[in-house]
Amino acid sequence: MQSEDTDEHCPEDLSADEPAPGEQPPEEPVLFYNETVIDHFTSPRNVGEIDNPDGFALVGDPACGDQMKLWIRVEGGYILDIKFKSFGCPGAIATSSMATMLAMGMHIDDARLLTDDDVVRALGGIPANKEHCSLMGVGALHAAIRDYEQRSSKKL
Amino acid sequence: MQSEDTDEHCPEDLSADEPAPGEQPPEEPVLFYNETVIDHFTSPRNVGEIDNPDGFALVGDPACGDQMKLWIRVEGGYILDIKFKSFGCPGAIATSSMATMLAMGMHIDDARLLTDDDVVRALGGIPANKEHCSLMGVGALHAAIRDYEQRSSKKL
Amino acid sequence: MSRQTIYFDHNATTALCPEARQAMLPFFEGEFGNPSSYHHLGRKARASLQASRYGLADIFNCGPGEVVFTSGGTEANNMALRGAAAALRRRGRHIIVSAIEHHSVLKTAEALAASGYDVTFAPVDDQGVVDPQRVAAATRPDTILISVMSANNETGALQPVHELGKLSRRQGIVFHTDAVQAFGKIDLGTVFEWADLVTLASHKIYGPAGAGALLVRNGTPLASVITGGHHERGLRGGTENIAAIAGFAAASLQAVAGLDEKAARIGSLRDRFEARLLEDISGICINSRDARRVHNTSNICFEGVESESVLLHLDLLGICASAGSACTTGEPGPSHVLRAMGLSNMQAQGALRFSLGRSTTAEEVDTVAAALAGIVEKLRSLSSL
Amino acid sequence: MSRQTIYFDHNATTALCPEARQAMLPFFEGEFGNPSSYHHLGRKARASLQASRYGLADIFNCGPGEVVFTSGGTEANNMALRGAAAALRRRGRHIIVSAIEHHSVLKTAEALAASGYDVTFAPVDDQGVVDPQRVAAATRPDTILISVMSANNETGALQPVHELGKLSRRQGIVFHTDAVQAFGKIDLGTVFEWADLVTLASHKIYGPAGAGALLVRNGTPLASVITGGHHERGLRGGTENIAAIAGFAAASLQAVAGLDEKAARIGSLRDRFEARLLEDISGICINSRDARRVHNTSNICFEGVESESVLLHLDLLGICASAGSACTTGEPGPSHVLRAMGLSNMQAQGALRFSLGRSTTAEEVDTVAAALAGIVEKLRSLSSL
Ligand SMILES: Cc1ncc(COP(=O)(O)O)c(C=O)c1O
Ligand SMILES: Cc1ncc(COP(=O)(O)O)c(C=O)c1O
Repeated sequence: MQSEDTDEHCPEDLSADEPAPGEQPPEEPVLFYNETVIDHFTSPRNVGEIDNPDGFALVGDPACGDQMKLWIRVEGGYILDIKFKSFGCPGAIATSSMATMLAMGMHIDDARLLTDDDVVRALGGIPANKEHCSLMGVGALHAAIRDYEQRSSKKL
Repeated sequence: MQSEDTDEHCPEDLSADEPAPGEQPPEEPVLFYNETVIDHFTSPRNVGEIDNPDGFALVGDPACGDQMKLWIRVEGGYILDIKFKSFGCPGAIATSSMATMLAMGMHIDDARLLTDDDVVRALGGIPANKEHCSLMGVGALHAAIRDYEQRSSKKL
Repeated sequence: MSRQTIYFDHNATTALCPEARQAMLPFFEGEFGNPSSYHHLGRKARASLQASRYGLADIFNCGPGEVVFTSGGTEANNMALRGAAAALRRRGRHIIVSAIEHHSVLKTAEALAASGYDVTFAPVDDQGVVDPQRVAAATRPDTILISVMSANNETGALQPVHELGKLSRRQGIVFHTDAVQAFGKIDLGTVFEWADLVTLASHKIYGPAGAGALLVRNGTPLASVITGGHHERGLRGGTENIAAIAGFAAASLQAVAGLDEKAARIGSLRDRFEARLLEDISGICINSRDARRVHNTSNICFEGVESESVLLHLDLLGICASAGSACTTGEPGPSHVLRAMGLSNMQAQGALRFSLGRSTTAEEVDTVAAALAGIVEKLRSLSSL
Repeated sequence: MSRQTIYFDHNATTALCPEARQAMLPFFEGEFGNPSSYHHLGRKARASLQASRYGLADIFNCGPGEVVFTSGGTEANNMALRGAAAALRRRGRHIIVSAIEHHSVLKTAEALAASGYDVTFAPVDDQGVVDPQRVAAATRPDTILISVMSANNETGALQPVHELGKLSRRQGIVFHTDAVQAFGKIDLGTVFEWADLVTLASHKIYGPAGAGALLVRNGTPLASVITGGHHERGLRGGTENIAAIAGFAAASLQAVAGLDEKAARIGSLRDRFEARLLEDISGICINSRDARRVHNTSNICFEGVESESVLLHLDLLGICASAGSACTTGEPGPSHVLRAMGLSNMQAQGALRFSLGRSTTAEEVDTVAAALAGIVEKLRSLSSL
């Protein structure tokens, strides 16, 4: 059943965000987010600002949804401190919190390799339609590292 | 909201066969037909045929619904016997039965004046969408009287 | 019910089975959430809806997203015909439906015809069965949709839907089947091997009224006909009736459990019923007798009597049956199904449908057969024919 | 429910009232007949259906035949727009709907626009109220239908429907109002004095899901959009969901009983709620505050916080509320209603709807207000804005 017509509403992705047939639906109604996500949402880690940071990034647009600011302090290539603030949905807050936790203490060469998947995995997964939120934490981290590198190269 | 369009489905008769607002709907679900109708349906009066009748009529078309045969014996202008047979719905059977009961013993001049309404009234009413059935009993009676008159005039 | 009721009208609707009732009751107490709501009551409702969807998907071996819940069979049939027609209107405007479809398909096809589609009504033979050759011959390059029911509601005759479905698929035509009367009577576990759209109704399978489904095979072009929020993946707007849907899912499980056994038991009662009638009453004819039929349905013409008169006599004895389909109560005139089979108006007018069910006993069968013999004799004795 | 639930989401759906539950239960036991069936079970179902119809007719001072039962509000809105548009298409193709309609009206209007109708979306002022002058100015000789809701589901703002209805009637234009959120909150006893088509939904007035109605004033041109048997006078095919309809009728009676009293009680709780919030939380704004509103709805923007984060915190405390309408859970992006009122995306994103109901207590109001103060403070403290 293929078609070139533009007026065909063709719900080919009908089962996109649902498990395959045969998989059991959850017995008990679950929270939209899992417990780890809820924990990072209600008690986000590394919230705050860093005065005179070595790197800083502002990502997102509050008018479109979420916004995040991220500060890092780097010494000898290691992220010795990292802080964030976020205006956004629970997914954005939790992934930002988890991203800072993962990056804390890392060498920036390793931190650069952190991906959205790492954050999502560390959180034990987030709902499919919330995955775009996970982009923010890692995106801000990478941007802050780039900012740090620019500042460093300027200092040289 | 008037219109000349032919494609307008205009349910102007929306409440046609329902009582006016304010009237109470029946408390208990009722039979489609009332008890008198049911009685005439289950025990129809004057069923049968008359040999050598003075008048006879066959009305209706079984292919379209109902058919009825009616025989009368007339003496001195009075209907001394009347019998019918009917293929049809409960409404047709009951109204035919009641029509023969009303006509029995009547002078044909009076019987000619019997109307569908008389039959329906005598039955205590029949459902609106069954009213066309009531036409049959009185129609057959009138036709049988006409038949009697034609035969009499030929005899003269 | 004042007297002992004998219910031989299971094709019209069925009693709620205990499993379905049990599944519904929580929603009438605390669990009243809207599945679209964010909070825990909403999630609970969403979880129930999902469980129902998976239940259906499991039965039909399809993806949960291929189950689109509706308010019933009529809506699902409208969705199938109107939705596919709208989605495919640029590709073509020709639609084929059988002449013996339920009114929810027939009238919808007529409405489409009035709005610019070209509709062919495929005939049936004297057993009430569609001839696939005739359908094949009627297809054209602009044929976009063929709709033929799996089992007829009046006669129980099974239709050659596998063949028609495969024929349609070969030609790239969407195939819809109204399986309302087939579900729970024949195995539909592989229905997507031949059909693209499948209509189901809950209240015919011992589930509650108010739920049904259109199974939509992935990739089938379908426009939404009840537009609104993003419910049912945008195909059917409206707050979901989760109570009825949960009851429907529970009833569906029961409908397919031990199907063969139930079919054999009810089928033998139906055969006993017909044998008794043939023995005791002259001038009767069993419609679709030579066709493959679902196990519970007997459609019988009684010569020389009018069906409403029989029905009323039966009703006075507490016996529930129907003349043609239940939906035709409001519609005068003989059954379009029997007429399509070539019966005369007068024959069709003497036809009655007896549809047996889970609760039917041999005793009931004998009672109804004996009652019918008496009633027919009585009516014939006063008949003018 | 594991914890004490506080339900401030009555505009999404409501708990079943005892009267509605009581009215439904018999149908889940013996009384399962199909109203179209001839026999006594069918008649019993028909009588119940008729009693429900008369019940509604009595409330709206209309004829019983003017009450057309549907599966819910969305279907009734589709029936109104699609049905009137189809019936009147030869007279004209122009339709006016307000920009703040529920999606079941808006998306349907968009579908009509895609199929050849011309749709004007009437704007609202900063209080979320339609300006009748703007609507009057938008009418044309070929305008066939105007649809404006009685009360908005998100803000509670009442719309000038009397005026718009009378304007429409003077010009021979069919006027439809979606009264889903108005029924049980304002008096609609004389609705046919100004409207031709009126949408109602059972599950918003403490009735069951699965029932709704379109009130169709006699003589209003309307094509059937769910075709089938002769149910609902040919306007809506499908075996009637008599259980849900009986529950709907029972709930409707409760909805209008002591209306003023209930409105006063719930209204004063709503006012207390808003006063508490204004006192305890800075940077908030009550949407449609200067409009006439239904008594139970508060729509509030919290500056600098994102609504889902507030909702989740509330949910973790067992408090049920919503962001925009429940139906928008599946739909990302800020509320079309608040955007139409001129709020920025960011403002709209911080909006929450609290809808109170019969069960609401002053204690609950205080609990939710206090919870909100804490949540907003917490979220603002980690905000990057
Ligand atoms: C104003 C309004 N109209 C229509 C609807 C749709 O009603 P239903 O959910 O019964 O389809 C709703 C509720 O969702 C509503 O609030
Ligand atoms: C074959 C068939 N299709 C469709 C329907 C309609 O289903 P519903 O009454 O649920 O609308 C029925 C029953 O009335 C039926 O027998």
